[in-house]
Amino acid sequence: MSPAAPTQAPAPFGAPSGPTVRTVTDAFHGDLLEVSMGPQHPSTHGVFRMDVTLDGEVIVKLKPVFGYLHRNHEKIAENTSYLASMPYTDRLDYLCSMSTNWAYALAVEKLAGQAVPDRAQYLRIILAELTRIVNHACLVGFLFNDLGTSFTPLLYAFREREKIIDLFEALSGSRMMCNYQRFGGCRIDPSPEWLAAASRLVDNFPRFLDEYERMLTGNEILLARTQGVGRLKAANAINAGITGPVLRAAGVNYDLRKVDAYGFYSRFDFRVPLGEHGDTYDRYMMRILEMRESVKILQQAFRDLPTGPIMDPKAKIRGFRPKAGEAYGRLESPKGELGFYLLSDGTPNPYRYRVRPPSLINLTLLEEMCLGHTVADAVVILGSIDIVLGEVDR
Amino acid sequence: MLGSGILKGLAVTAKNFAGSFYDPERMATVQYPEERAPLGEHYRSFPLLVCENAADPLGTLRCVACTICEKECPPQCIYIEKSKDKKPDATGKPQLYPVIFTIDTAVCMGCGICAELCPFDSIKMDKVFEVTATNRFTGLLLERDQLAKSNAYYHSIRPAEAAEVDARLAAERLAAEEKAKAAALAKAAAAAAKAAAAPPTTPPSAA
Amino acid sequence: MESLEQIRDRLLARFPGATITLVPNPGPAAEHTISLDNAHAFEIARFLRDDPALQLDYCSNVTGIDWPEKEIVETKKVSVADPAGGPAKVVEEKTKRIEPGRLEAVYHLYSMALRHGPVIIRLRTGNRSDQVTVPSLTPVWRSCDFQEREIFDLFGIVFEGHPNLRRLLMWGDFKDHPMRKDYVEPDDYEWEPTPHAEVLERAQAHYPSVTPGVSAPAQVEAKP
Amino acid sequence: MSTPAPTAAPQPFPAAGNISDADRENLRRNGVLLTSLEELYNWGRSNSIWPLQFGLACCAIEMIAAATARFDIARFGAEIFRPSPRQADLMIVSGTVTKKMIPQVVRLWNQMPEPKYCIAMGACAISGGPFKQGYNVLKGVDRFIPVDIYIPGCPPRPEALLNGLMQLQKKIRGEHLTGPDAAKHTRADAPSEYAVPTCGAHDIEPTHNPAVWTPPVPLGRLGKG
Repeated sequence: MSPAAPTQAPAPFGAPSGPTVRTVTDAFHGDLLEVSMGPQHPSTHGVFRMDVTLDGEVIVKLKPVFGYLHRNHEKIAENTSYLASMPYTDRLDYLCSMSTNWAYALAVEKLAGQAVPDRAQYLRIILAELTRIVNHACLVGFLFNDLGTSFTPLLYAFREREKIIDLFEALSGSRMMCNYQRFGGCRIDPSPEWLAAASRLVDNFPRFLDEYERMLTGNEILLARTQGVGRLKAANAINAGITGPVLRAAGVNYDLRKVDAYGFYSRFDFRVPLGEHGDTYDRYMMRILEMRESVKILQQAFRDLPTGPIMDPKAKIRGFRPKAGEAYGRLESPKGELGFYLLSDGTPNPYRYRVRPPSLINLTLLEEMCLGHTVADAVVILGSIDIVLGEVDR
Repeated sequence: MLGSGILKGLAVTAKNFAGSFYDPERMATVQYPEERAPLGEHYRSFPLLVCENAADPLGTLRCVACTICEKECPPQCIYIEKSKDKKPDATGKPQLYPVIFTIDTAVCMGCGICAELCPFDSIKMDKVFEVTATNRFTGLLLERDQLAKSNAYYHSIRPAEAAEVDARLAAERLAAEEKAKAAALAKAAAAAAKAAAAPPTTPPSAA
Repeated sequence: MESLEQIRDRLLARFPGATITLVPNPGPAAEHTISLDNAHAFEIARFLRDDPALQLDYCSNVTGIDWPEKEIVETKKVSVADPAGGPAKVVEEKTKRIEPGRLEAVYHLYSMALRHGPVIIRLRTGNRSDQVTVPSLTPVWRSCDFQEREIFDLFGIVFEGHPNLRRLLMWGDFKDHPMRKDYVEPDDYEWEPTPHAEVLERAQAHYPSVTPGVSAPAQVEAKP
Repeated sequence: MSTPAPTAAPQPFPAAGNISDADRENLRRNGVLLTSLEELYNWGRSNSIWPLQFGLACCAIEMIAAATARFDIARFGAEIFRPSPRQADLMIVSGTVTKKMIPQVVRLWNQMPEPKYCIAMGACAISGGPFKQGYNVLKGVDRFIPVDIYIPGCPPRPEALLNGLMQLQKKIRGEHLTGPDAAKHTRADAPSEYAVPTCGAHDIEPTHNPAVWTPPVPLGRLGKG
């Protein structure tokens, strides 16, 4: 499918979209009701807050409010060395620390012009794809929580997550905060037993996916609650900078693994699943299909994993000082395009350190997607966008 | 048929429920306080300080108070005060030692960078994670003597890594000893040569 | 994709009177940037988006950068004729100049249709205090919406034409711009068990009565 | 189990409201059910702690993991995460508390009915943790609400959370309903609600609640400088 023509003019910003705000108030129609959902709300995935204006149960206005988890990641990173920021990147998107690690390492390697050995490149792909599986499996669980199932799909997802998290722990020493990538390679070389266990897990994973899909995909409640809900048009999505599965669900073929072919992704044979309608159901299916593609990538990676060093011998761990300059490194994290913009002035600390958070920018069109739907649907739409507050607010 | 999807899903759940009685795949729960999942070799919680001799932990710390970890610690949770004097370490070489070595586990994020960067293989990551306290300042602040753990303990938590470290340290010590020996020999030889080359003011029989 | 020079030349031909300069990137990444003047930036951005050869339909990243005023000392070697008639001496002459501070917004543009990029453009403010306005590119790329709000919040650049310019991350009553280099944090960590130089200084200010170097819970317990 | 020295002269029954711990223990051992009500009550409370469904950051994921099949917090009777503070007994502060968030956290705490307990889970909740250098990060939730159990780690393993929960259960079992050392929630004069800070022009106001927290005692480190 070709990407949508961008010359298609997107809707002018600020123009009214969705149902017009009703002004009539009579005996049957009360006033509009303003509700603040969050920051403590069981379904807003953390401390996200939406100020919604309701006409009965229908949303006529929605304003996201951020900053309840603004932890000053960028400021702290500018006051510390390049290496010391690596464990902080774990805490950005705390479900996918391996991908965030890689994105940061990628940007720093670009900034310093550093090479990465082949084995490390393969390991990075293995870990990033495992992370994608963890993230998508958990996201589907959370999405069903938002749909009103009490915890069951999440229990299945976390059962699988625990297996992968155990692998991460065995390799890097921590369940969630891996701190595994270094500039110019990886920290610890996996043992053959680890690789065998990981490979076995990946081979068994489609069985879990089949079970998961049998349980969920045909479910009539899911279909009724998600099909046609929260539609996103391709042209609007591109203009709003939406990336990742949310963009691809709208039918735009833009996956950085194919476009930039960073790492060694050009050596792998995989498809980029695309949606048609851009609704919540497509976004759900996109996650399921991407997990299947990730399994394919992982099987190829385990087959082709070369031997050799995992660190560039010229890499410097302590006293790392890139030359003055700037670089923007980006990769396809499970949430979308995760980028790091680094500006070096030749000192050990970055002069400017900026994270381009996919979760935040994917929320740009939340209001448009939710207008005209009920509050319950807004919760589901938010769940299908897949945000992690650590990354939204940083 | 409407509802067939739900029924299919319920069948999966029912199968899982039945399976949870006999299928080890589906018996996921670890009965925590009684049984524990094994921790991997690389698992890390909080830092510890390795000492050579468990009988005299503070006298045989490997730490020489170089303060690299203090500087590199991302959340700045380490505080070290260097000694003014030198004390012999486990090998007898006079070294500086930390008078105060404090780690605030209330701040520590367990990233392991201190252990990664320590050039003396002194600071390592522990595996004890069951720490609770009722006071943030007295319960979670680890002082030097609480941090000092014997090398045997280090071996017990990370056998492979500790063996590697020991082998490396032994090799380094051996090399240092040989170097010292060689230096002593060279010095003696030089002295002898000097003595030989010295103008024969002393009678040759003295040489 | 055309080179940055070609893009600049086309822009100059299309927008006579605009100031468009290339900013080289000395690092290995070699991502050079185009600096635009504020008067034409909006039109140029729209042109970049709609131009069929570029089609930069996707603005990925917007970054604010703070450049405080800094003193630059330049050393020049000048040969000075010896008044006594001898050979000319080479003397190092130091000139000081003050580079005025400014704020900068950097936009990373890509094309999803043609799959190329990035073209990086920079917008600069006049100074850091009263001329902090640059045109907002949110009407061109909706993705700048939250990012420009964040820059307004943390750096204090005012984006003219932004439809909803409010603080994004900090609360509404907050007055400072914390990502600026000269921002001073509120003093709220009086003492830490693992104090470092800066914290220690503050702690000394907070506890002037404690005698230095004495392990003295008693000293403080005696205090009310 | 043998009771110590049963042949000793019968002890006089202590006056009401004047029963020491040792007396109480002695009575319990002799089968007097006077104190059993308290114990029964504490036993019931400690095994049905309902936490508030309140996730702040990274630690919340480990909190969810503790509720899933592998760790199964339901074995400790604490699996019912209540979305409303009015129905919750325990607040697990799981993650970084920012200055923008602290008014809401204190408000939630105030809305919880007594008896209520607080677990500070993870380095950020205890002290600001790795983010303590941030301008928008509160350096410890104990500056505004009283914390019963601190669990360090970043994030603590789910087992560590379970361990912390067990410590809390132990604490609850040891609480008294009457007497001079009675639990806080039984005393009418003990505060149950705390002042909510406001977000000011440069910082939150006040920076800490003096009724809950006093700046700590420096351990004589001020000499280095």
